[in-house]
Amino acid sequence: MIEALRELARRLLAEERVRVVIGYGQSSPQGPVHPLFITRAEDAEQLVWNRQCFSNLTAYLTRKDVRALGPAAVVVKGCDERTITVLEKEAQLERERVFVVGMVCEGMGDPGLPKCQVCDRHRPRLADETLGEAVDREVPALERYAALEAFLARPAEQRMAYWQEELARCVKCYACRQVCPLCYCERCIVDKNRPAVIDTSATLKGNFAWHITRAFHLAGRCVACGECARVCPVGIDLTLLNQSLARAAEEAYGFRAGEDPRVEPLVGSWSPQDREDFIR
Amino acid sequence: MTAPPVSADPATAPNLYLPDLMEVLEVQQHTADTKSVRLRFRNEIAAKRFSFRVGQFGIFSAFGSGEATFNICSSSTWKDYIEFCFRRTGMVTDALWEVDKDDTIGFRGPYGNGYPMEKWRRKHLIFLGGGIAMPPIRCAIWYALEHRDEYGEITIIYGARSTKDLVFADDLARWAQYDGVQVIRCVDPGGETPDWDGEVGFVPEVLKRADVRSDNSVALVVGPPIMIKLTMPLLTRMGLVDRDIYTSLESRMKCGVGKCGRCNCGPVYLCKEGPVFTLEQLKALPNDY
Amino acid sequence: MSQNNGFDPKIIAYVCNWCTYLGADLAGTNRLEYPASVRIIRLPCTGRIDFHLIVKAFESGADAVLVSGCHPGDCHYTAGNFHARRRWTLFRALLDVLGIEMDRIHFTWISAAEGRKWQEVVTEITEKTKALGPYRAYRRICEGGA
Amino acid sequence: MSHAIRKEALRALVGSWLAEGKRVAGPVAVGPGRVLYQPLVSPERLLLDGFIRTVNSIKAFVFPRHEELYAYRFRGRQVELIDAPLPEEEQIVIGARPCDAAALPVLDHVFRWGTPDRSYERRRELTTVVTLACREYDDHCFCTSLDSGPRDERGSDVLLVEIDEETYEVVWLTSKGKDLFVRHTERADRKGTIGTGPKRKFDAAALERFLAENFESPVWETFALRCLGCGACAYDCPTCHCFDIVDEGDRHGGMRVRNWDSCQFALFTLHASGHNPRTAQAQRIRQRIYHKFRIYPDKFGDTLCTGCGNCSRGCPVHLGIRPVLEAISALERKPQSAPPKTP
Amino acid sequence: MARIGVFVCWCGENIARHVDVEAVASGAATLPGVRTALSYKYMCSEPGQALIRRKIAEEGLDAVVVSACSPHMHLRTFRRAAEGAGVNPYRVEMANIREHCSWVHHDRGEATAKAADLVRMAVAKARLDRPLEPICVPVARRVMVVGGGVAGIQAALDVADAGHQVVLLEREPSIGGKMAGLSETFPTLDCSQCILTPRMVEAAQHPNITLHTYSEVEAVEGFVGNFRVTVRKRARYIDVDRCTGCGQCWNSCPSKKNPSEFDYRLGQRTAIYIPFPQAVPARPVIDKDACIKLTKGKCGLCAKRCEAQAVKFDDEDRLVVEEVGAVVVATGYRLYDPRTPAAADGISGYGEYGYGKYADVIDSLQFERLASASGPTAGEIRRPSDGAVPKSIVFVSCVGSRDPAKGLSYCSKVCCMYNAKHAMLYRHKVHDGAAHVFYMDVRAGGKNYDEFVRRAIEQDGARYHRGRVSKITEREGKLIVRGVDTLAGEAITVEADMVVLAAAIRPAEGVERLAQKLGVGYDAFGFLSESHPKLRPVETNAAGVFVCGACQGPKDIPESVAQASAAAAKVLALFSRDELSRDPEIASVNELTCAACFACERSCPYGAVERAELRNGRGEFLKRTARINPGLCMGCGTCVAVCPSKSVDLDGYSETQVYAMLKSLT
Repeated sequence: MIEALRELARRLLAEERVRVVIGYGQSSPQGPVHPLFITRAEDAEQLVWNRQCFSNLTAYLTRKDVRALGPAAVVVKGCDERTITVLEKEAQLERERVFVVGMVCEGMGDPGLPKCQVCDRHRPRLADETLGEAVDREVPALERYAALEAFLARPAEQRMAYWQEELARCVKCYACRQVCPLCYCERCIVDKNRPAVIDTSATLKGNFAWHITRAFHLAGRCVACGECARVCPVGIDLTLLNQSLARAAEEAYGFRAGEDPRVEPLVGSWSPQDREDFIR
Repeated sequence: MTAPPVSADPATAPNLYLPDLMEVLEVQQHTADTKSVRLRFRNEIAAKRFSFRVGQFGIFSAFGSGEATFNICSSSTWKDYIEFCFRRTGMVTDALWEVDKDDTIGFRGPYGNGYPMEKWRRKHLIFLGGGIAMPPIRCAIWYALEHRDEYGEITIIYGARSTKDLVFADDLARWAQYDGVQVIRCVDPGGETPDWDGEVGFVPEVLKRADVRSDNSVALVVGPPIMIKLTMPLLTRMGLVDRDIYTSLESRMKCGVGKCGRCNCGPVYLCKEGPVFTLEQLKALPNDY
Repeated sequence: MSQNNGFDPKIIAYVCNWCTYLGADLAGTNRLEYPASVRIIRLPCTGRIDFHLIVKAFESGADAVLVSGCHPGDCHYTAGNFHARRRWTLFRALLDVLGIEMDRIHFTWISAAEGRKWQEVVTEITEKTKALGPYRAYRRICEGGA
Repeated sequence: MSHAIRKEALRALVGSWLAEGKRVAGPVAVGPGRVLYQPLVSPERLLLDGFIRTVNSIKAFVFPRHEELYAYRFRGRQVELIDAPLPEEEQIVIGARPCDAAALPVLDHVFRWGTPDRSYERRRELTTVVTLACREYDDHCFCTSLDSGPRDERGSDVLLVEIDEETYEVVWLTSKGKDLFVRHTERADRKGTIGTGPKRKFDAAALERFLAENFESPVWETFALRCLGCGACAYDCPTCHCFDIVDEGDRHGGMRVRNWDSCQFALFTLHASGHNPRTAQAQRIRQRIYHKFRIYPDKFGDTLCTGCGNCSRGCPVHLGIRPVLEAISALERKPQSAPPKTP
Repeated sequence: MARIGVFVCWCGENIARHVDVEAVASGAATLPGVRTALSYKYMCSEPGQALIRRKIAEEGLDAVVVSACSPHMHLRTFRRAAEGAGVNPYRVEMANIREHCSWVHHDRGEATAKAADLVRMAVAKARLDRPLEPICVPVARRVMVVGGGVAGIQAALDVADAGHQVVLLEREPSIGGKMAGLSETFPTLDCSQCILTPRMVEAAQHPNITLHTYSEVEAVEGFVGNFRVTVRKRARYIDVDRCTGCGQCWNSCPSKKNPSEFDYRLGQRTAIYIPFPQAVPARPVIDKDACIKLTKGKCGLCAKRCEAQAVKFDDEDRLVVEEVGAVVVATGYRLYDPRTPAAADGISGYGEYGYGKYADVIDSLQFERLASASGPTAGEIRRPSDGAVPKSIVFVSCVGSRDPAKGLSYCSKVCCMYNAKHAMLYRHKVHDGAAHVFYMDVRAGGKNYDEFVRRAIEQDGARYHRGRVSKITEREGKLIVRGVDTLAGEAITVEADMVVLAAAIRPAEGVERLAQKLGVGYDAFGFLSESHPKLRPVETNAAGVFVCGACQGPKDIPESVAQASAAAAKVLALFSRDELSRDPEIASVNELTCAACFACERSCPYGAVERAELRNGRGEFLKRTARINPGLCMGCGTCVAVCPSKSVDLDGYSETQVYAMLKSLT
């Protein structure tokens, strides 16, 4: 599989179908795996593929300096590829300028990440070329949201207490934002100050406002790649927030972000039949 | 080895960031988006303690919105008030735009090195300014005019995008009244009006055209990066040496006292070792400002 | 729950200009009395009301928030309230997981003809909020510091 | 002969400090494999081994991420200023890593440069740092490459060095530190010993040479594509100290506060005019390296880095300083060769 | 610094009784930006307005806050007053301390405190009001009337006679609408076609009217004064310009057994046909599903017979764009379908009446055709099943109407009248026939209406039973109608040869889609919403779009015609202006920070967001951005809410203003 990947990268670069291949690299065999940008065919052997390839590389597709390189190929896992659909819907990339290399994935990490436990996209579906063989396991929605369910089982006061303790640790390093493939705004709303929408201070107030905003801006968009939580230096489990929205979208509108390129984005579309049991 | 003993006793040391409260004496609007404000210390003692060198800057507070850095554009010889000039570009300047006579704003400073007016004595002075960069020149001009006999001929070339963008137009007129002072106002091509009696063209061109005395001269050039870039070589060609060509750098600053790391540029912290540099020093700086 | 009678709740109401605002006007015209707890912020349409406004309301010390606009189909701008409805559905899920007290956030459709409903709604949420007491949890967040 | 303390005795001592109402902070596990310096509520939560390094640093205890500078009240058209109260509470940081403690004297330079920063000074006075010499290290550690090491004493008031499973040697370095421990240690005939720490990863001298010439160099581009431009490296760093000043308040008044900031953010240097001297991530990475390894040393004689490796450890894409410095010293070893084409 | 004047109104006792207006004023005087604050008995009175104007002059005010009644009441008044004194009208705010305060809070302390808050909020907002200028847009003096029924025809003729161009759109092959199919009309019993046909012809021949039959609205762009309506002209398979309407084609068409839409399936027509003899235009269409040539490829007789060679089997739908300044919607109604099960829209039927099951249970429009001289039975009342003359007919009122259980709660308004008419017509034609009418109430409001009903009962012997029909079954060719007579308080059963259901009136098929295209609101039943039920009955909330006839609610002919003329009058008023000024409180994009995700575009109800490119002075491409078309934006602000980077803002309700108002409450 890894050889196939390197071969494909070589080909794409040699045939000048793309100018850069965004993949995974590793400085030393036991060292951590990190994003890697291959611009010369002969460097393709630096690419790696193993259970440490956590990053969702599609985050780089919208970056100015990466775009400047020209057409790109990006290595994606089943969970990552959905962002491409969303980005396309939101006019952030021209699908034809991106060559999507899908990697069949048995799960990342050892033991696999929580998201991998309930993964139903071991094999990418939207890729231009997919490497590896595996079958998908349909995961019932309930199972996908088991962690959320468990959390929601706690009484509201406890949930509030939990977040007060967790968010108290947030230092506003914005790793969650920077790593998110769908946080592509040129000027993040938290940096807006005429008027200031969110306190920039890493206080509970500012942190609640920030994390509510970050999560809600992903409503109907988040594809649950889980990068925001993975990279949080102080270990705040942001996936709970994202999931609450994802589940609401699935429950209320049968919508899963990035799932179907033909479906219009959730926010910004509507139906007269939309539920409103909470509106008096 | 452990840390050296603390230099000052924090118990008695003043709070670096605590501003003085200033009373707004007067607000003057210059263009659609620039105003200058005249301030007086509300606290007598602070007023007496205070002194500054032209070219230094202050950090001004609109309480509730924050602080912003501006050059003190009045002359250090004017004792009972200071002035600063700002363009409306952000949250703080939005708030400053709202201030009116008798309102209160905060002031910290003076900060920075300022102009070596003593070193400039007995020299001809060339002031070149563009747009909103007039204030940092204005303070020096007034200083020089207040010590008229200590300085040689004075040439002032000030350019703005259009006639509507000239700040301190009234000062320009008054300066022209002084002996040995040449004031050349110019606007970018297209920025003139039918009744415009100044020059038309960019500052560097106008400088080329103008008859400016360049022997035994120092020049102060303040303006947008592009203008500085184009003007400096002309001055060199006119025979000025790098250490006689001065400029004042704009920078994003927060603390003003060399701590917040914001204004760091290569080896220097602009807030403490700047903002005034000679071309000589500028050439030594990395291109990071 | 205690009937904190000493406490008069601060309730921010974001209402649309064409239905609920006029509904409240009608309540006035008909002299329908209700508690003086609500402060209305008039916006053109519920479509304009974003989640930040709800957060901001709590940040500015609101004990409850009311969001109200035209009934589905009646929107002055045809679809603003449909857009809003979808966002609210999602936003409530987020607030719920955060443990925000959901009975401090109220959504209603009140038409220009429903002065009585406006009266009922305001009276009801005022009582409810009184019963709940001040929104201490969010105050704590705002004063929590770092 | 040396002073020693048994581990459970140490824990008990911590308990007694807490009982006295002292503010005590130390490493605490906040999640799987994630340890942070946190205020301690009970001695049991204190974590002394089983991890390489905390994610954050102890700088937060002398330079909080959010700090009131003073308050203001509106009085009609007048304003009343209320100076922020000076910190009063003594605090003890226990189980600090040497690379954390060593950062404090380095930070002193800038906070004392010219006019001293009052609250910083005060907190420094009130803080006693009890450091635990490192027995373990990982790929990210590079203290030894910066003439520091697993038992660097800089910035510590007390240094604990493990003698065996049960005991630490207690080396007090300041009277403050001695006072804390003097009546609680026992005599021991053995001294604590630890290894030499991580192998040198680059040559500081070579780095110096490189920085002298290469402000403009393709090497800065090398990692720019990968860098996401977040502030994790700066906020996890024991020496990064950039800050922002903002107002927070309502219509009656409010506070002027200072918050941590990072030179890695695109807007960090954005001027009011719209001009931004550092528009590219490469320039921002360069600035961080220069500030730490050239500007700061030139000004204050100390490198603004203790080799803790946190910037790499906490980096979403495992970047941070070390890979950059390694790349540089690789260049220096064979100066003529071009930097690696592929980032 | 803003220079704001605050003017607190007593409204006589209305406000002053419960609010300490003096306290409110003196409190306001201390607010930042306020230069003067005073109270007065009646601010809206001429002296009150004069006071405002004087203070503006004296204090050099640049913004005004009037603390009085609802802005819906007097904002215009005070804007005009302030403008008169040189203050930009969009820098005038109102604090509603009457409707929202003094009238609803009677505790003086509380009311005063709230009033003070409301004023503080208004001042905070006024400080940040930008001076705005109304947006001026030209008016295309050309109207499109959608729907060629009697209402549409009337509106079209009125506008056309006034000298303006009209585009008349009709979905069916001929104009005329429902009225063309009616027999006689109440209360005068004059022949429907006799009065309508001349108007149809007049419309068709009017030099100012362009007729699009067999056509529908495909898409609508633009805004009041400047609509671009794309019309889909369905394939007719006939070259209308060549066709002379001679009739050779339909007389020769072999496919004859197609149910006639015009006769509501009671009659038959050929595959190439005109819906009815007086159709306008008198040009046939080919039913492509019935035509043998189009289905099987054979035949083509009509083409052979057509001397004008007007038949073209390769015809296709065509899209034409009409540019108009206003649109009149007159799409009329359809009848409620009394069948079960429930339709998609949740409107269920009356299975127990056997409509669709028993051939002789028909609806009222079908009966109109039976009674019409041009109908399938040439005006003789014969029942569909066997063509026999029914000896007794039961007319059932309120089938669907006034029955929330079936999903329709409203009264269809015209049924009572036409039931009486039907009973009458039947008795006139079948003298020995028995006419039974089951009714809930008889609603005969209107000139000569009640008299008409009484005539039916008293002179023509219609038998009225007050009560609902519970069930209709069939036994030996007879319909057994079971019901109750609530007056007699007994169950009654009538043996009938035919049953006529007065099915409820519902808006025409697909009117919701049209409404969405036009940006017009509609109620739960699909009837279009007027701007104001009393004062703006033919206007809608979409500027430049007007409604008339049954699309707005059940109506009879005179009402529809009256409303049509009203709509025409509104159109003419609009056309009397060279340009329109529109409210400038609209959205705008900060193009530098816009991330070009176009969430705004997706959520804009008016398609006012455009995808644009930002270029520098030298025309070099900088970035993509969203841009608001000020002509289209109606200022709802939905874009502001969905913009993740808050790069869109809305004048008059800007982010800064809303936050400032919140802050003013801290």
